[in-house]
This record gives sequence, structure tokens and C-alpha cells, in this order.
Amino acid sequence: MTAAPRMITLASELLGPVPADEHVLQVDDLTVGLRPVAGDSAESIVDGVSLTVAAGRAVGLVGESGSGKTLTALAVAGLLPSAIQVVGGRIELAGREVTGLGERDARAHLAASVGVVFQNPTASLNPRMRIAAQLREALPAGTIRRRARERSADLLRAVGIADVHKTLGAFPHELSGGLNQRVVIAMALARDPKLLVADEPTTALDVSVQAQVLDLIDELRERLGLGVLLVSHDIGVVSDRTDHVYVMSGGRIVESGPTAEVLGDPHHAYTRRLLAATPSRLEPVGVAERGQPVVEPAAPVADQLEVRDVRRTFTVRGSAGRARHVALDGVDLFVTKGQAIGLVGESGSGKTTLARIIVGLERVDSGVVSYEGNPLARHTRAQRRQWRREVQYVFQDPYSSLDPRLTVDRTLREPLEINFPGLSRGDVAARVDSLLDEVELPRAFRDRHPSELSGGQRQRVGIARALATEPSVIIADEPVSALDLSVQARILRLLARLRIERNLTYLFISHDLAVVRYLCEDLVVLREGSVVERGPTEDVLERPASPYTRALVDAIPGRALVRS
Amino acid sequence: MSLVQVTEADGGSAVPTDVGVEAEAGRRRLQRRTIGAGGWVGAGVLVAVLATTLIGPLTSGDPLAQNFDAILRAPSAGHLFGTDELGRDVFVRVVFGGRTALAITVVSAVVASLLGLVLALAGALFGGWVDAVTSRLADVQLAVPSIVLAIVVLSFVGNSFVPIVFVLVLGSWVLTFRVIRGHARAVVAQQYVEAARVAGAGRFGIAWRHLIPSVLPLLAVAFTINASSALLLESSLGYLGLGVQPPDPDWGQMVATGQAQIFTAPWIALFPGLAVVATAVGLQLLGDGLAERFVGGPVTRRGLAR
Amino acid sequence: MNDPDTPTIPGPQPQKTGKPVIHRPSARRRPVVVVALAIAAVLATVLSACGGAAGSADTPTVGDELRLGLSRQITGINPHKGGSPDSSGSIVGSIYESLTQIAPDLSVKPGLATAWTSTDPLTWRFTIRTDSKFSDGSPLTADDVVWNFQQLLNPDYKGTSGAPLRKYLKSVTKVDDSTLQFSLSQPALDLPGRLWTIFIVQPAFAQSHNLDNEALGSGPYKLDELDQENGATLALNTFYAGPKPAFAHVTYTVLASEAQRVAALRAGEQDLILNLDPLDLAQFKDSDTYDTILGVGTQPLTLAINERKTGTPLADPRVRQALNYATDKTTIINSLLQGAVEPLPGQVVYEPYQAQDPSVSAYPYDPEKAKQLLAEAGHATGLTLTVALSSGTYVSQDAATQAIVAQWAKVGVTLKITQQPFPAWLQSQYGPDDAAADFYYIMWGGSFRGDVTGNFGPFRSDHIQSHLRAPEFDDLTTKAQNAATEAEKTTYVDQAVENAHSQAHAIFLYPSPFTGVVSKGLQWTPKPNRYLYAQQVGRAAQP
Amino acid sequence: MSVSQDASAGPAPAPAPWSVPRRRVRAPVSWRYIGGRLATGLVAVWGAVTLVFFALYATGNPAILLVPPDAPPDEILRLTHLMGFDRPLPVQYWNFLTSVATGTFPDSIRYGADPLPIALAKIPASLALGLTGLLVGVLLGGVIGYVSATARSGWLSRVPLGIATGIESVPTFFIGIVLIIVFAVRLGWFPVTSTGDAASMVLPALTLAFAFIPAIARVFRTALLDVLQAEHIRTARAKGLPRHVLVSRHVVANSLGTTLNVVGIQAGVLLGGAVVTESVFGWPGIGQLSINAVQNRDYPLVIVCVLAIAVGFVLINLVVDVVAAVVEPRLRS
Repeated sequence: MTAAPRMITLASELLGPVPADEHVLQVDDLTVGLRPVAGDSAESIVDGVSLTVAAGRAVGLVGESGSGKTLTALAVAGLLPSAIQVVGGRIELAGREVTGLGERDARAHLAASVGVVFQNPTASLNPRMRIAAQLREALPAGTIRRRARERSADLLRAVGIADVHKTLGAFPHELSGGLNQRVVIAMALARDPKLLVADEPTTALDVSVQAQVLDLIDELRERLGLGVLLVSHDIGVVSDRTDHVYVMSGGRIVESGPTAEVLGDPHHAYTRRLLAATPSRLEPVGVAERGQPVVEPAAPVADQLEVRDVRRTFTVRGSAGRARHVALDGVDLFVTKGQAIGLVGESGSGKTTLARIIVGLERVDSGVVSYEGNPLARHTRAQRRQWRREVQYVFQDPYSSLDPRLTVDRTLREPLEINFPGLSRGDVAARVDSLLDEVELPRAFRDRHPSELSGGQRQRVGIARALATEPSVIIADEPVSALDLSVQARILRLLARLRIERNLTYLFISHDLAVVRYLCEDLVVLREGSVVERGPTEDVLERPASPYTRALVDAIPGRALVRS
Repeated sequence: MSLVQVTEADGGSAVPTDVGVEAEAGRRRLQRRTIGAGGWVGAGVLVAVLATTLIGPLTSGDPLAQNFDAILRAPSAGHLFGTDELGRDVFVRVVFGGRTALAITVVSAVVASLLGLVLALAGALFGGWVDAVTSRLADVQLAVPSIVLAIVVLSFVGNSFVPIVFVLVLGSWVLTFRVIRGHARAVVAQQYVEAARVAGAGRFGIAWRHLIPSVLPLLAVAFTINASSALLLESSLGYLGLGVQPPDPDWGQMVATGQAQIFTAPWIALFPGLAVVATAVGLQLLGDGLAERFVGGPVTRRGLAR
Repeated sequence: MNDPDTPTIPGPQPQKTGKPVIHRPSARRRPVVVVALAIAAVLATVLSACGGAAGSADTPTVGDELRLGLSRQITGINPHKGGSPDSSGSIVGSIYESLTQIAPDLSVKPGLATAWTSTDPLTWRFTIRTDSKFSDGSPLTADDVVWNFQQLLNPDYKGTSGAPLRKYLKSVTKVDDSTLQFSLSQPALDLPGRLWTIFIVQPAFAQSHNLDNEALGSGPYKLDELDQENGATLALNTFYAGPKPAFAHVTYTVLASEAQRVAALRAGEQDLILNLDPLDLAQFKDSDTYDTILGVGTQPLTLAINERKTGTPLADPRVRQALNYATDKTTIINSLLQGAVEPLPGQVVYEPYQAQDPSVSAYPYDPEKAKQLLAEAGHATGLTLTVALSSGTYVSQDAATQAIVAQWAKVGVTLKITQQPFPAWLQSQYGPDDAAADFYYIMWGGSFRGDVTGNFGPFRSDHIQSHLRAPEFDDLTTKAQNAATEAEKTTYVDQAVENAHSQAHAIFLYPSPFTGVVSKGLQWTPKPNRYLYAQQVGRAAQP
Repeated sequence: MSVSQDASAGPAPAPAPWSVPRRRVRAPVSWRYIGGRLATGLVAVWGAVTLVFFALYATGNPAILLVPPDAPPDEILRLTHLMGFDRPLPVQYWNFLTSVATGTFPDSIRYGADPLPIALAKIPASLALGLTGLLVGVLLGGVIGYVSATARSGWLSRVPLGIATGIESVPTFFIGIVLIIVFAVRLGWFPVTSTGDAASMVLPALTLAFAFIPAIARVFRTALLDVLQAEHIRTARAKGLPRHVLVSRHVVANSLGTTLNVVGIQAGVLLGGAVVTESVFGWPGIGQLSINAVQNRDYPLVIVCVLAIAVGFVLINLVVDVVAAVVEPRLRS
């Protein structure tokens, strides 16, 4: 699925490129608010946003969640949810003011001039229609049936899909996310729009696929003279792909200008904070900060955790019969005490399965997992209890990893009561307090429910829970991937500090090489259930030995940002 | 760069979408919600029915007292719901009939809910063959309409309290089972349950700490729905002559015996029938209210129970 | 989605904000008001729909088709298996013929047989018609009749009508084409009457078809269609030798519940239905389309007594007499049966089956006497007894039983009712003494005047439904059955009647009321034994 | 079992945003799948008939019903032996199982003939009534669900649903009585007693439909509301599709899967509701036959009726599963 599209002539090319710098989108003082419901006062969520997108240019709109960037994009595309409406300001698209038009005209004009690409490609496609039918719908009204098929095929070729006919006949769930995103882009292009609104188009995709999709958008932009409004929380992506950037926070635009200028020399404090939190910008935690090396390098190092030739196959059952999915195909892994190992790979590479096997949430088909030189299968009761206590897990999803019914206090008490049955009530309470201190949460939070906590705070509770049993090994599965950048940075620093203070061994799983680079000295790269490369982090990132790792490294967005 | 930072700024939600903010607010609103007006009305109706059937017997007369001088009298101040072919007061009979109906309904709904709960939790926690066996049991139950099973059992075993409760339980435990099982399996797959396992919690610890508290609201919903389905089934059995035996009054049976006089003395069949409907509506509204409050959508009754 | 475990139940509230919940138009406002309004509307409709005079909806006119209602499901139409007058029996009698038949006044009349004589107490000769034909046109011969009896006398034959025959009939032989000879093992003065239930089927057909739901007889009608659950349609037997019936097409419809019968009549869908609750007749009294029948039926109703249960107080005749005194028959009759009948005269037989014994009269209602007798028997503190009922089997039995419960309560006897479907009820009666209830309703009756077996049978200790211990009565009735002369028979019958009365082997209630609703367009002589033969229904003379 | 969950279903543990399933093989519904469902169904059928067998055979002797009142007492024994009811229970059960397996049942007591054709002969009438009721119920329920999910006015979204909710609380027999009084006796539009023809089907079919409407309406409404919020609806809106296309092709079509599932479960209602409905109206179907068979203790016929109903339920569900897989492509893999 490489982006090597046969050059296809699209209608807009025949018309000639749109003159550069002609504005395809002009938004003035846009205000978006909740449709007033009885009892609620109308509150505005987007407040006085103005921006322009020129033909053939890519404009970035960055900000964290809740900043209003997606609503701005949806307002432009005329796709606001029914509870939210444009309250004020004007939107001019391809030379025509949309805000003044009646509903029917507005819909027609919008459909003809804006293409939209969403975050989650598979969910953005109708699950029970074949691609061909969905593409046909996207074509301008009145396209003859026979022509429609050809047009659809052309569009797919234009977005770099090689096996056009197979794709046309497929249902969305039968295609990969990257392929689906290409289909969505093809649909967005079907009516030769002037503007492409891309709302987090790559967030749901693997890194290497991300790069391909962004390349495609770039290429189409240049070739068709499209204006692109790229909405993203990823500074790296915006830095790589846009000419001009708007930074949003709290529903307002706080800073704007040419991308290089804004990111190179941010004026607004918010922009600076955002940049500082970019993983690539985080300073690796050095030996100096860590203090003395935890383990004497000279001492004979015994592996604390040992994984030998582990295999695991899943059987996927469906109405069409069974399918086998090989998750792990003979993986070896050795973790010595005090080490921090990063486990990277794309989705489906088996990294999560491996982590779950190590903590006993998943069984192996074959192979041996040992703790402190002793295979798990041969543990005595006491050994098993010790392993259970000492190897802890931090979950990816801060939302589902906390029981919504339990307060922070009860969540933290659970492991204490199980593992230290001798503790008095007072002791337990004291321990809960000190755990909260350790993860930098106010003690008053102990009576809160998860719904009263932000994502970052929840993840801190999750970390505190893992620390409660006084573990020596922490296995963390994408602990920051669900968090906003600034929060992500703070959690990463917390993890780094805890490692030093508690002398912890880390097995850190991530798809984000930048994040791993910050926290881990050693790196293991997994691909389709096998280890393709391992070694010190810097070595692997600077001089990747396998082409796969190289592709991964190259795909990291925002390299320019790091060097700047 | 200080390692310790103020954490209040840990804002933001997991998925970078602005709409999330709105959803968050929506969820808060949702949590504030109670069982809603309908739920309260349902609860009110039930309390009224319960009060009448529990307190009524203390004040009103004998449901079996016959008065051949006042046969088939229309509703009046003296006989609120009129009298039947034996001169018995229909109101008193409806009140007493309610006692039987409600006792049977409540007992069988409790037993059905507990049975469904235990089997569902066992299936969710132990998985494997336990889950397979309990699920097959549910399939077997579903393959025969409960009314058919009830008719078979009752007409051959006899129709006293225990067999009636037995068939009603047989007819409605599957609803609780499937509702709870689906939920429990989803909960068991949640990361917080895995977190508890990693923390060393055993099956019963997980059940006690996480599973049972989380299914309780659902159990309440399932209970009201079980109760209303048991009530309807019980009245159907009574109507077919397989329920509580005369002369003890029972709503369904009263409808059946009064049906012949429906053109000349409609009150005999109508009021017990309306009593069934009112109670069922009460349970239904309460169940819907609870379902909206705790589950976020409807749980269909007949769909599962029958 | 395919997983049946979570079909419509959204699981735990999703904790992720991934899917914004925004547009839910009034999803949570429960339409309470609407429900209330809907109920009110239904109530109003029903109330307005009820009441009003019957038959005002439309006026049924009797058409080409005769529509007869049956009050019980058809249990097959095998002529050799007997059948209830309320279902199978009526159909069988319209399709088949027997040697004799019973007139509405219960006298025995010629059928296939035109004459009969008894040469000695154990030998009878029957002269049969030679012009009878089955509905396929084949003639009905003396050989056919002999064949039918031979089948029934064979102990391995499935047809159950043969069982009583085998007790007294040795053989049936053909003398000539129109004469049959019956050889008996016991005298039977009432033999011609007894033979009315032996219907003659065509032998070849019987051997090749399932008689339970197919028929080939020589009666006035032939079977057109049969649905044992819902009824049957009959068409004329064009080969029938007798007078042509008034209707060419007949539909028998099973209307098993009182409510169905009332509704069908009110909708004008039936021409003739028997067995309505006397209370329900009132609504058809002023009808333009229907006449009502409220009279005395042929079957006396009693509460049969289980005297053989271990340790039962009912073994004591004083208790049985006490309960007879404690039962207020008149009140029940006046309130429930619209005063249609008189209490039974304390006899197990009565007119029109048997001349009434003037020396025996009904137990009067006398609760004081009842209490006294109970006290004498040592039950001053009270008794608890059970009665088994089968819903809808006998007219007004549910209400009457409940009245009896109330009456007996006044003398300290608690009577508990067990209501069972008919088969289960039958089964518990046929079962062992200790499993049966203390009382159960029986409505019995012979089929014709002088039918000793039919009338006394249920009160004999050896009857299949009986739980009595009545050796004297058994002896007397056996003698009556075997009597060689009418005088001898009458003597024994009277003695038996007196014995049953004094020993109180039953709680004597009243004769069953005979009720019916008949279209004014019909001409029908009420037949109190409830057999509803289509050929006996005629058209009313046009005014 | 659990395949990719639709928005309305329970919360599968939320997958990481990037762990979108990579590749799934497309295949139609396989015979193996159908076989599996049938095997499960077979177990259910076996359980059902076994339950009924023991309820029947452990409690009584049907021979009694055949005995005429004037027969000698030993007639019961004779018939009992003739019919094999005096054999030990395990032997009877074994004979029973073989008879079920081979389809050769002992003669019906009331009919004196093979009960299988008797029961089968009743199925067309039941099917006609059931399918009509189902069709009417699904249509009415669908319309109510659709209106209440999409109506802008508060009343439209509440009134029909409210009525449906009310109906759900009315016992089937009561609905039947009301319909008979109003439409058969008072108005005389339809006959009181069923003859099996179209006119006499109206009232029972309506009664049966009332049993479906509430569940269908509510589930369809929920499904619609869920789909209305799905992301792909936003994509479809972006195409500028006319509202009716959007609604029919995208919203309604995607709500059918969930709704179909409920229709499948409602098959139980169809069969169970039919029992009461057929009794109330005297509809000549298998529901009425089975009640009468039970009341007459016609054991072989009861068994065959239960067998037919259970098999019918399994088959209906299989059909629904297959249709759901056709409607819902995600279920195929």
C-alpha cells in the first residue's frame, strides 16, 4: 500500500489550477454555541475565530482537547451536531458566503465545495454498504450509473489504492484503517472541492500509515490546488505539513502565523507550553538526574524477567468460521533489575499481548515466562504471591481502568487490603495518603469518583494503584497515549521520577518512539509477533538496523521541530 | 525543570475532540437525573396498589362472602366495583386477588432475579463450560414459550402456590440471566477488573468488589421487568384456569369467569383486568425509569422473558 | 451484535467520551399522561361496548346452513368409542345409526331395528330394515351389524363401547337377512335401550380407515370436514333411507367456554347452543332472534362421596346425613339456576328415568340437625374436607360449590376446592381412594327410561368412578339388573333407592338444569339429554 | 461470540484508537456456522421435549381418559398395558427418545392417529396468523419507533411510544377480549369464532401484533438514535445527500441489525403469544392444539406440539441470524 498513485486526471485539473493565494475559505469572527435548551443558558464554545485558507495551501489548526478546533472545522463544513449552532460571524467558502444561505442552498454549496476527512476512518464509513456504493453517493448528483463506476475507480487510483476493484467490492470492516482513510479522502474529493477539511486525519492510524496519508494529502493539495485545513493536536504533524498555523485554546485563537515562525519562536505562553510538552522535545532523563546507576554494570546481572520463545495464537470466531491470528511468534525478552525497556511496534505487532502475558492476564500457547529465574508455572504459592505483588501493570485507558463506582480511596485500598492483610485501617489510610502524595494528587481527592477526575488525574490514580503493592517491576501499556500533550509530558516526568525514587524496573510499551526515547535506555522493536531489533535506544533510533525500524523512525512527525 | 508540578492543570479528555466537552457535560446531566417523572408515577401506582392490597383486607369485607340478595349489582357506593354472580363484592375480591397476585409475582420475581444473577455471574466469572452450560440452559428455556411450559407443568403437577411460582420463575429467569450476563461479561473485560486481578484479587473478591455493585442497578431493572412479566403470565394462567384456584380470588381467573357476563355485568371482568393493567403499567414505568437512569436505554420485557 | 447476550441492553454507561451523546430528542421524558389517557380511552370504549340488549348488532336469519354450537372439544368421532352429548356424541348420532334410538321423551324407539322380541330372558330377536344404505351407496346388511358386534365383543378391540356389552352379551348372530339373534349371559330387560349406543359402521371402511376422524355411516348426514379442536361440517347423506332433514349443510362449532358461547350468540353467529349458564340466559330473553330454554335436565347432580379414604369421617353415615342437612338446595337453585329446577327428592333416580318412590323425600335444610349429627359422630369441633371440581364441566358447578362451601362453614365444616382440568379431575377420581378428593361432582344419568345400569351405576361400590362402600346397595341393584320381570325389578329398585337415601351415599343436590338458546327460525323439540342431532332440527313455520 | 459491537451494544473494552482491525477475511454465512447454530438448537429442543416428557409421563396415566364411565374397573389396566404406560419410566423415556429421533410417535389418544401430521397440518394456520401478526407488529412498531426517534415535535415523539408502552402492560387475553367485544360483537365487522379465513384472522393477528409493537418500537427507536449519532452519518451528511436518502439508506438500514435481533427473540412471543391468542379466538393453529392436547392429556400430541414449537423457534432464529448477517455485513466475519 505504498503511495505510488498513477497520475489520474481529475476534473479540477482540466479546469486548471486554482490561482494560488486565492482564498477558498474565509472565516470571520465565528462564534459557535450550544443551542439554548430550556433551563440552560446559551454558552459559546468557539468564540470569535477568524481564519483564512488559500488555494493550494495547508493551514494548521492546533490545540488540545476542548480548545474548540474540531467545532470550528465542523462549522466550516456545515456538520455541527444538532445541539450546537453557529451563533455569530460569517463563513465564506469559495467566494460565497455560507452563513447567509438557506438550509438547502447551504447544503448544496457545502457539499460541492468542501471535502471532509475525519479522525476515525472506519467509523466514518457506513458499515453495511460496500465502498462502491458509498463512493457513488459522493459523486455529484446526476452522474450516470455507468460513469459512476469508472469515476469511483479513478478516485481510488487517485488516492493511491492499487487493487481498485477489490476495494470497491469490499465493506469498510474488511479494509485496514489506512485504506479506509484513503477511501474517505477519495470521497471527499469526489465532487472536486476547493477546500479539504481534515480533522485529525491520522490520529487513529499507525505511524507509518500516518505518514503515507499525510503525503497523499500533500500531494493532492499541490496537484489539485486544494486548500487544506488540517486540524490536529499533534504539533509534529502540523509543523511538517502546514504553511500557516492557528493555535487555539479555550475556544479562541491565541496565536497565528507562518508555521515555522510560530513554532520556532512562539510568543504566546500557551504555544510555548504546548511545544515544550511535545515528546520529541522532552529532555531524556539523564544519568545525572537519576543519580548513581541502579545496578553495578560490572556485577553479574541476573535477568529479573525472562521471556523465552513465547507463542500465542488467537482464534477469532465469527459466522464465517474461525480465523487464526498469530499474536506472538516465538518472542524472547530479558529484563534485568533496574532496567527500563521500551517495547515498540505498530498495532497488531503483539506488544500488548506480550505485556499481558508477563503479568498473567493472558496465557501462553508455548514458551516460558520466568520471574527471578523461576518459571511462573513452577511457582510455589508464596512465590506466586510475591510475583503478583512485585510485577504491576499500568493500563492504557485511564477511563476504563478505574471502577466508576469506587472512590479513589477504595480503588487504592483494594490492592493494600489484598496484599497486606495485616494492616490496620489507620495504616491503610496513611498508605493511601502517601500514595496520593507520591503521584502528586491532593489528598482530598481520595473521596472523588473517577468521573470527577480528568484523564491525567485518573492515570495518576492508576499509577498509584500499581505502586500500592510496592512492586519492583512496572509494566506500562501506552500509559500516555490517550492523554493530551501537556498532560502526557507531566505523566512521563512522574514515571521517570518514580523510577529513580523507587528503584523500579520498567517495561514500557508505546507506539510513539519519541515517548520511549524519553523514558527508556533500551528498546525492543516488535513486528507481527516477532522481535525485529533490540538495543540501546539511541543506537536503534540513530542507526536502525532493520528497514522496518528505519521506516518507523522516518515516519515520526515533527523531526524538523526537534532540530529547530 | 521541576519534576513536581501542580496537577490541577491535568485537564483534557482522552480523545482529542472538542465535542467531548459537551459530552462530558451531557454525562454530568445524565448522572444528576433520577428515574424521571414516569418512574415516579410508576412507583406511585405501585405503592398505591400495594397499599390497597395490604391495608385493604384490614378494612374491607370477606372476598368469599356471598349475598344472594345482591347478585350482579352495578358499581355503587355500597359496592364500589359492583357484585358478581354470587353477590360477592368485586372490589373486595380485587383487593384480595391483588394480594395473591402480588405475592406470587414478587416471590417469583425475587427467585427469578436471584437465579438469573447467580447463573450469570458464575458464567461471567468462570467462563468456559460453566458459561456454556448456563447459556444452553437459557437456550432450552427460550426454545419453549414459557406459557406452554407453564400449561404443561401446571395441568399435570397441579396449581398451588409453589408450582405456579416455579413456572413463573422458569418463564422469567432468562431475562435477568441475559441482561446480567451481558453486562457482567462486559465488566469482566473492563480494565479495572484486570487491574484488580493484577493486584491479586480472586474471583470472589472481584465479584464482591466490582461485579455485584455494578450489576445491582441492572438487577433492580430486571427485577421490575421480571415482576411485570410474571404478573402478566400469572394472570394469563389464571385466565386459562391454571392459576390460583377458586374460590380464592385471582385477577386473571376473575376476568375469565366474569367474561361470560361482560355484556350484562362488565364490571366483574373489567376491574380485575384493569387492576392487572395498572399494576403492570406501574412496574413498566418504574422499570423504564430505572432503565433510563441506570442502563441508558430500554430493556424489552417480553422480548426476553417470553 | 450477533451475540444474543446483549440484544437490546446497552451495557454499563460508557466511560469514554469517544462518542458524543448529543441528539436525543426527548428521550427520557416518559409519556405518563399518554399511558393514562390510553387506558382511559380503552375503559370508555369497553364500557360503552358492554351492556345493551343482545342481538341488536344484526339480526341473524337462519340460512341454508344450520349452525350448532358444541360446548366441549370433540374427542374423535369413533362410533365404537362413545362420546359426550356436548361434542362427539351429537356428531356421531347424526352420521351413524344404531338398532334403537331414544326419543326426546327418553322412550326407546326403533332405529335400524324395526321390532324386537325376547324369546326367553337370555335370547332376543331383532328385525332390521333392509333398505338402509351407507353414505357411499353400499347397502347396510345384517352381516354388517353382526360384524360390528363381533368387533365390540372381542376383548382386544380398541373400541371401548364393547366393554359394557361384554358383561352380559355372549354373541350376535344372523338368522336371516332381516333378523338378528342376541344371546345373553345375564338377563337384561332393558336390552333394546342399551343398544342405542352401538352405532353401525361399514366393515370395509372401518378396516381401512381411522374411525377416530373419518366416518362412513348410514345416518342422515355424512361427514364433510372435521377439526377436532373447532368443529365439523356435515352434508346430506343422499342415500339415507329415512326422511330428509331440513338442512343440507350443518356446521358444528366448538365453543368451549361460556364466554365464547355468549359472544357467538350475541354476534348472531350460531343458531342453537345448549349448556349456557342460567344466569346468562337473561340477556337473550328479550331478543328478537333467539328463544331461550330453561328447564329440567335429565341428569341429577350430586356430590359423590369418597367413603373409602383411610380414616375418613365420611365412613360414618351420620356425617353424610349431616352434610345433606347442611346443604341449602333451594337457595342455590333460586339464586343460581333462576329457579329452574326442584331439589332432588333424595333419590338416586327420578323422573323421567324411573318412577319416583313416594316414600323417599329430600333432606330438608336443617343446620341444627346437621350440627347435632356431627356432634354425635364426634365432630363437634369441625371437619376439613376437600372437593374436586373440573372447570366448566357441569352447569353452575363453580358457583354452586362456592355456595355450598359457605353453607357448610355454618355447621363447622371447612370444604376446600381443588379445581382441575377435566382429564386431571377424571384421573384423580379414577385413581386410588386415598388420592381422590373427599367429594367430587357427578352428574350421571341413564340414557333412557328404565336404564338400571346407567342410573345406579355410579352409586355402586364397583363403579369405576366410585369410592363408596355400599354393599347393601350393590346387592340390591345387581338383583334389579338381573331381574327377569318388571315387577321384580321395581321392587329391588325401590329398595335400592331407600337404601341410598338412608345411608346418604351422596349429597343430593338437584337435577341439572337444561338450558339453551335457539334461533326463532328453528323448530326444535328440546332434548334434555343434550344430544344435539342435526336431523332433529327443523325450520320454524313462517308466520 | 461477540463480534464487533455496534454503538448500541455493550461496551467492548475500548480499543486503542490505532488498533483498528487490520484485515478481515470476507465470507458469506458458512454452512459450518449454520450447522453450529442448528446443533445448539438441537440441544435446546432436546431439553424442551425432555422437560415436557417428564412433566407428562411422571404425573399421570392417559389411559383413564379412554375408559367409558360404564366400563369395568379393570378396563383401565387393560388400556394402560395396551398403550405401554405400565413400563418403567426409563424404558418409556428411551422409547420416547427413539420415537422422537425417528419421527414415529405413538398414536394420538384423541385422534387415534400419528400425531405428527396432525400437528403439521395446524402449522400453516399458525404460520399465517403469526406472520401476519409479526408483519403488522413490525410495521406499526417500526413506524412508532421511527416517529418517536425522529419527530421534532414533542408530542409526536411521545404519544405513539406512550401508547405502545401502555399496550405492553395489557395481558394478551385482555386485549383479545376487548377486540372481540368492540369489533366482533358490537360492530360486527369480524367474526367471533375463527374459521381460518382472512376476515377471522384480523382480530387475532391484531392481538398478536400488539405483543410485538412495544418491543419493536423501543428497540428500533434506540437503534435509530444510536445510528443518528454514528460518525458515518456525519460523512454521509458531508456528501450533501437529501434527507430521505440519508435516512433510508444510512440511518434506517443501519438500525435494522439490532432490530432484527429483537424480532428473532420475539419469535418466542410469536409462538407463546399465539398459544393464548389462538385459545381466546379459537384459531385453528398449533397453539390451540397444544393447549387442548395438554388439557386432554393427549401425551403424544403434546410432545409433538412442543417439539414443533421448539423446532420452529430454533428455525426462526436461524433464519433471523442469517438475514441479520446479510443485512449486517460486519456479522459475516
